[in-house]
Amino acid sequence: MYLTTSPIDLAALLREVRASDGALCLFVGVVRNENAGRRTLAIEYEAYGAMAESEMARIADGLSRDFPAVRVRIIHRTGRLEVGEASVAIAAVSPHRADAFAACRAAIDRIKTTVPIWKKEFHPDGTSDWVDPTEGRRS
Amino acid sequence: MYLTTSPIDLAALLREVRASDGALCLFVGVVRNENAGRRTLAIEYEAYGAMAESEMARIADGLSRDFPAVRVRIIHRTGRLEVGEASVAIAAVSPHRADAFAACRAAIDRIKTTVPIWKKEFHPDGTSDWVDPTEGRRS
Amino acid sequence: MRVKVLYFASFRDAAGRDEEVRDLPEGSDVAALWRELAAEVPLFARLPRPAPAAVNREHSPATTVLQPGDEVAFLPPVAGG
Amino acid sequence: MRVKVLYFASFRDAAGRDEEVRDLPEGSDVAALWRELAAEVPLFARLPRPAPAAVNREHSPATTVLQPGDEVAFLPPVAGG
Repeated sequence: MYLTTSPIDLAALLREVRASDGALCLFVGVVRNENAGRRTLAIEYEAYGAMAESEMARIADGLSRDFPAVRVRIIHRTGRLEVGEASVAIAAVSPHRADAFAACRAAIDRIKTTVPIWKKEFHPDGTSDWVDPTEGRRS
Repeated sequence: MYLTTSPIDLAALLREVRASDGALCLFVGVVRNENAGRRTLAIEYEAYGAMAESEMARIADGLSRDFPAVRVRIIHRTGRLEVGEASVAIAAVSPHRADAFAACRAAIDRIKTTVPIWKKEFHPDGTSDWVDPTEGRRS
Repeated sequence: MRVKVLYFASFRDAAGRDEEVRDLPEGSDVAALWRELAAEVPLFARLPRPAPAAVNREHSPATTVLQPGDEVAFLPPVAGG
Repeated sequence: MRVKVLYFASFRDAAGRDEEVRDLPEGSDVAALWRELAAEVPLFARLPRPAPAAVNREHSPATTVLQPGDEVAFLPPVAGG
């Protein structure tokens, strides 16, 4: 399971380390208070659940092939998140740091490209809109 | 203060995120059970304390210049650590992920190059030795 | 044949529905379904090119021929992470 | 003039001491101190080149001229992280 509607348990991800691991790289995506010059109060993440699960499983499989020494855990939250809350977390553990960093970075890049998840930003003026990263509104 | 003799509080590093941050990259170096083909029971880290502090402050200053949007926290532990314990942790928080990753990676690379810290590995057969990364015994 | 069509995020808002079952001629492909929907949903008609499609929860090209019972979704630009 | 010399890790083991105060001729540089120590500590003599030095807790080249009261350390290969 890669999707959750509950707050992401980052401490649990830190416990992914095995005795043979010398490096942990943890990436956390966080709801921030601004995007493309507009204030954000909260973000609602919506997923095409079944497909998002299978796409993240596919990404995890691909990472296992590309980085055989690395074990990767991915969790993405859905629903309404306030500023400062974690939307996605990726833990990559490995004997050495170089591939822990590379696998973690590859994971978030691939997630942002192929996983069917969308987000709606809520602004202080009461308006809201769906974020379209292809319009340069990247977060 | 960059050095500590106490277990590193990783949860505290996760709280470094500000409302304007969209990305946290946390790197944790962990004592692993093997190095260069020999089993490791524990590692003792020794620092030239005052100089290690000033070198890590210098690294932090350099990162602030190289990655102005990123805030970096560095903690390195000294003393005897068992397998699985964190020896070093770096949290890089930033509005965007690219420079959070880059600053975090640069931090650990620079720490390993210039900070006067040494480590002695203890093996199951009762022997111990100082690790010399220049001999290819990299961890 | 009947296929299930799902709508998400801005496409759901634009279509005014989150899912429906549609009757299509046998042998219809994803592109044909998109043309039908674009005739109903102004936002779709305005897009410079058809939205990426998923058939049975897999990214699928517009030339994919649909089968009875398929689950089809056109995907707005994804924004996970 | 008197300078303080610190020894760490494998260098401390090899020298059999962790610090000492040494008397050096005025104007001695880091290289001169290294030569003195290499005459006492077999490990130092065996190294292919002088170890990197820190003077007053800053990485410093071998040509650095020492001042009275300086704190000098030769650094084994660092292994932090």
